[in-house]
Amino acid sequence: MVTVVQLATQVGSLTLRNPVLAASGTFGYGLELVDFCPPEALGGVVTKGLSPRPRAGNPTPRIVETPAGMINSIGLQNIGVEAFCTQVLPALRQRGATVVVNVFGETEEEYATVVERLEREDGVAAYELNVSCPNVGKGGMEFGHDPSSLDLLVRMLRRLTRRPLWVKLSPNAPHLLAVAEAALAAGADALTLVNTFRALAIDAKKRRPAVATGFGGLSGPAIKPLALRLVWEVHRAFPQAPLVGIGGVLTGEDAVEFLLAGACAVQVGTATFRNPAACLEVVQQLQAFCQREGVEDVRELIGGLRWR
Amino acid sequence: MVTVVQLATQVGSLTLRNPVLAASGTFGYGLELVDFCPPEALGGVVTKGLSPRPRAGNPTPRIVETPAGMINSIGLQNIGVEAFCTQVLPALRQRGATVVVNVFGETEEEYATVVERLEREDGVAAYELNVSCPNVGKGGMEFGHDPSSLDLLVRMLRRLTRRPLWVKLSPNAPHLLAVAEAALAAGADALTLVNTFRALAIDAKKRRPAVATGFGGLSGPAIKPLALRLVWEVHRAFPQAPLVGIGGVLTGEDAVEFLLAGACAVQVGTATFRNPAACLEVVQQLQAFCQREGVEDVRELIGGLRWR
Amino acid sequence: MERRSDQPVILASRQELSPSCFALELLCPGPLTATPGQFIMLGPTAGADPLLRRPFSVAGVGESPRGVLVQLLVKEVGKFTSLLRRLPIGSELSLLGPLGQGFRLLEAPPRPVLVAGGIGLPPVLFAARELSQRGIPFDLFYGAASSHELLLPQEVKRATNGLAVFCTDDGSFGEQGLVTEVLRRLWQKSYSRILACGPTPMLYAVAQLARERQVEAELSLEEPMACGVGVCLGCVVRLHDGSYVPSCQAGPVFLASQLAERW
Amino acid sequence: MERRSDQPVILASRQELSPSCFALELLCPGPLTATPGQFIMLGPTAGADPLLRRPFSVAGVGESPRGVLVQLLVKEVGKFTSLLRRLPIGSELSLLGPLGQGFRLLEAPPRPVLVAGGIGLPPVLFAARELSQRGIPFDLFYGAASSHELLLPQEVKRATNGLAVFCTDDGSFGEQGLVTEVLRRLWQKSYSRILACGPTPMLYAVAQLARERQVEAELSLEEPMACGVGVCLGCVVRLHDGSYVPSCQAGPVFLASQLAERW
Ligand SMILES: Cc1cc2nc3c(=O)[nH]c(=O)nc-3n(C[C@H](O)[C@H](O)[C@H](O)COP(=O)(O)OP(=O)(O)OC[C@H]3O[C@@H](n4cnc5c(N)ncnc54)[C@H](O)[C@@H]3O)c2cc1C
Ligand SMILES: Cc1cc2nc3c(=O)[nH]c(=O)nc-3n(C[C@H](O)[C@H](O)[C@H](O)COP(=O)(O)OP(=O)(O)OC[C@H]3O[C@@H](n4cnc5c(N)ncnc54)[C@H](O)[C@@H]3O)c2cc1C
Ligand SMILES: Cc1cc2nc3c(=O)[nH]c(=O)nc-3n(C[C@H](O)[C@H](O)[C@H](O)COP(=O)(O)O)c2cc1C
Ligand SMILES: Cc1cc2nc3c(=O)[nH]c(=O)nc-3n(C[C@H](O)[C@H](O)[C@H](O)COP(=O)(O)O)c2cc1C
Ligand code: FES
Ligand code: FES
Repeated sequence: MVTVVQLATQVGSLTLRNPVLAASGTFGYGLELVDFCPPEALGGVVTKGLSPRPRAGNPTPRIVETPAGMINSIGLQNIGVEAFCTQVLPALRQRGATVVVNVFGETEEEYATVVERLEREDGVAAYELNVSCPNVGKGGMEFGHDPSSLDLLVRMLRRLTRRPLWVKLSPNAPHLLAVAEAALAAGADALTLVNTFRALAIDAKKRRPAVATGFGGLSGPAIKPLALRLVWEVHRAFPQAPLVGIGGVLTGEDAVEFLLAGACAVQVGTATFRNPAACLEVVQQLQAFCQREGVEDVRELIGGLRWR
Repeated sequence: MVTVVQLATQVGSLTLRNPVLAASGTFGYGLELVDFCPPEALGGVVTKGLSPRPRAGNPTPRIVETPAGMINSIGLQNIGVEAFCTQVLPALRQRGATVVVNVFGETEEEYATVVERLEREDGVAAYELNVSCPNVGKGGMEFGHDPSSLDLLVRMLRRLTRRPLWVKLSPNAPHLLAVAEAALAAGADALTLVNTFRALAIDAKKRRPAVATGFGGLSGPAIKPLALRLVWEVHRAFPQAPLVGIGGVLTGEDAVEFLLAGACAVQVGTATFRNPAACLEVVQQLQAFCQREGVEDVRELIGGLRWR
Repeated sequence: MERRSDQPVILASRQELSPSCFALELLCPGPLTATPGQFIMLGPTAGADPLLRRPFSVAGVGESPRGVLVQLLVKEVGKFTSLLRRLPIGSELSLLGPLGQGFRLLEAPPRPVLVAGGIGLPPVLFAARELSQRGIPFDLFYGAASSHELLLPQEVKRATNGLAVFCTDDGSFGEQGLVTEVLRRLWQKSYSRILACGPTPMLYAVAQLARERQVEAELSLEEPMACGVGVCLGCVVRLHDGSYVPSCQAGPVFLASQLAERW
Repeated sequence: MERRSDQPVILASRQELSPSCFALELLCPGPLTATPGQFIMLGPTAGADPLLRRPFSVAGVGESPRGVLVQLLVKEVGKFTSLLRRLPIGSELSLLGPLGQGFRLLEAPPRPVLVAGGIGLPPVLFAARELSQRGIPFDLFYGAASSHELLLPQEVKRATNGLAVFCTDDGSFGEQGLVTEVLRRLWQKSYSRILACGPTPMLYAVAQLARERQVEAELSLEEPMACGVGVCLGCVVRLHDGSYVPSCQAGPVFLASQLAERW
């Protein structure tokens, strides 16, 4: 007898048809890979980070492979919120995709501008704030490293929207739990854990950093054990907080691990680069895992890690 | 014409015949792998961490492979300083190996006991302090996370020995630069960067952490870009400080990358597990790299990264 | 002692044995000897995935014109074993061995009984071949979940110079029941030592039976291993005095009397 | 347009061409078409090392009874290319393609000249075959460091319906000098467009020459790629308006007039 697996999950008040989302910056704006992975088949798609106006991004080279991972320094190149609203969102809406818009800015006002523009559109399920951005007002310290900046930012945006606000935390924050607490206290509906790890790869022959900006962000399977650790630590500290787990998910079993560590949903990033159907396959493998293991509702897994 | 490559390097006042050491905890006490990798052919061997008395270590399972890495939770099992002095050190001395003794304790006194015992022996080239240990006196906070505990510890040991003191830093410290500064100010001769990263792997079927203690330490190629970043950051902040780079070195080119980032020498850890001759091969590949690239003295590479 | 070495080897043959298991022959250009119960560490020659080699018991060692052939029996359980199952014949792998402490065949008292469970067969089969060759009489018990998970029944039979008893949990072949229960039922007074390899619960039951019958048992344990050569301390097992020893060096074959009750 | 797809393919043949280069044929069970200048992303079917697939230009596509054969010419420079060189024939790989925007052969004006440098040969060779088949006359310049790094000279000659000029930096075969210098020397007024692939400095020189002769150049660029399908923005090149576009989608073949001077 085959178990019928309930895949739907809940991130705070938002219901997702399954717990697998495509991660920001790895799935374009949601439509680029429809022939491999229709966005409406996923729990959701998180768009490339949007800013008030288009941005050209960083000089090249921007990427380099590292052992079981990669470093990127894209520099948040994007088409800007206006182009997204007019050229992309209508088609996503029509397909019935659950769209989470990733938002960033160099000032609080920039975040606000993006959110305000999107408030005029239907078909946005949630905002995800990328707070790994240098806060120009605070001497370039990242919003996500400083609980008080983050508090201000989230409170301000909270007033602008009733849609769910997810705050995507940087694993480079010296005190992640303090940052998480600040975001939750300021009204965040969920925390996305984690963004990329600050890292360095060197071209030994050229004696130069492998990406043009020097440091970049490490992603991929290499970081999975670090991301899982952080998700579990935040889950233990804030058991009621809805978490979205991310970092190195390649397979359905990886997704299960994040759910067990306390995430209500997971995002798949770098995996899409090696396989454009990765998100879809993670959904299928997650379902197969549940069937094999007799898990009838995927939500049973959430936080189910038996610690010691 | 083949370049003759000078491989000798200097870590502070200590001269090493080449820049490649076997890392603590991955090469036993120095003699276990003589048939694959004679310790005297290396820049040095760093012993398994020694405590005043033998320790049984953690329950099993203790290890698990992760993407391009592994998590361990050995729990500092070791034979104790006395057995090392009587049963191992004489043979290492006789072979002419450069021996760096890795030392740890749960109190300052335990560190002191180990160092005092070793002061009675010839053939110890340096001490490497593993400060990723819970400080029983300070409520279990690791020595290496707290600049003031570290300051006390290093000052105390500084009074006990004229041998070089290397302090091996934990990458999990929230403020690594502050910790590095404290160690240097207290009289450390060099900093070893880095120890393992706190991490979690989950057995999805059993819904349990993959190692018995829950969290463990991540090592191997996966962490190389993170370790390189930390070495470079510390080198930029303290350009005069002798650094020993470690984290995911598999090949001679990896070693070159750490030298470029500012390390005077590198250690090879997990690589030895997949290939017991790894350290020796890294020396050979390093030499071959220098020959190919016309580097006549390996010290030319140190800190040679052209940042942007 | 056999000299351990690290050498590139060639995947020379593969034979499917069951839905989950297969036999391999590895061609070693250099010398390689091994005694039953010893193991090798096998991995890809390049690449970091998997990062670490994997331990496999030697099931047999043979000669061929092109070099030594090492036989393995492998169960597909994860990353590397599934790679081994798909790898084209002729592929290169990297082999470190022989490693560890095998069965103490030379000091074996009059009449050993051999016990294998599931993929615990390889060292037991090797021991059977060796004992037969030395003319030491023994019986052999081999259990698996069901008939199609019983590996190489003909070869097991051929290698055994006494009774070869097959058992399946579901009774689809041979005796029905766990191999340790069948062994208990058919126990002979003459059995003076048990040599066993199999899943941990089976080995616990073997140790228990040995205590009851007051014979020594030699158990081949399976702990996760990183290095295979005694330097990582990842593979330790607990002895009865509470200390931990690396099973890759002190074992993988231990006397049950040395071990803690739950090692 | 050709439909891109992701399929497992079999390494069907390998031929050594030079100390550093070799040719491969990949057998695709499913359909695959490609136009000259398009590329594929190739990787292992399992494992995380390498994690990402690698881009390779299609050198040719043929039919065989068992499926489509894709020809690649590969230079061994690192992890995956050295794996490709050692992988046993019959191994499975994973192929995503065809990808990107190739040469604009149909809109090519009267007399193109083709230029290849080093391992930039594959798309140029493919373009040559295609142009010959369509009866469009062209000349071809192909340069390499030295005679033993000149790949497939016979095939290049056969594929060319006009002049085939070979050059080597050291003069060990054909004309001596950089291919762009030789092209400049032997430039024909009739040349109405350049189609080129090779190292970046060569392409800069080609773009310069095209500006001087007031013809358009189509340049096949090589940027590091993670995804090959336009979603990572890792492979961008700069256009003359300062904007960055993904070379895997807008390229890899660009009109020189679109590009920034130092893209
Ligand atoms: C001394 C010794 C001798 C061994 N001899 C043999 C042998 O002759 N034949 C053989 O097939 N295996 C043998 N093993 C076990 C073998 O080493 C493992 O099955 C192998 O390492 C699994 O590698 P993998 O990459 O396929 O699995 P991984 O991807 O590393 O692991 C996949 C999953 O399987 C689990 N797992 C690991 N080992 C086993 C196991 N033995 N059974 C079930 N699940 C497991 C892991 O915990 C994990 O959940 C031996 C082990 C030791 C220590
Ligand atoms: C559109 C496109 C088409 C291509 N077509 C071909 C082709 O037909 N044949 C072919 O052989 N290659 C081609 N390449 C280049 C090929 O993708 C790379 O050589 C390959 O990715 C290297 O992978 P690796 O794992 O062997 O090297 P890695 O281990 O990833 O890199 C090893 C070292 O080589 C350097 N490197 C990377 N690419 C090159 C290069 N092209 N030349 C010299 N050094 C390099 C890296 O920076 C690194 O230092 C193409 C690239 C692109 C973008
Ligand atoms: C090329 C690239 C671009 C990214 N762009 C963004 C972005 O625009 N906004 C954001 O919040 N995260 C961005 N990320 C981070 C990912 O969403 C994700 O947090 C990270 O890659 C870890 O997940 P993974 O290991 O599954 O890739 C980007 C990652 C990569 C690799
Ligand atoms: C199994 C194992 C045991 C270790 N034991 C010690 C130890 O006793 N003392 C110590 O300072 N570091 C210890 N380390 C850390 C290593 O010395 C090294 O810092 C770390 O593994 C990163 O290097 P690598 O990636 O080359 O392995 C151990 C690491 C491993 C994997
Ligand atoms: S496997 Fe490393 S000590 Fe046994
Ligand atoms: S390679 Fe990813 S956008 Fe081009």
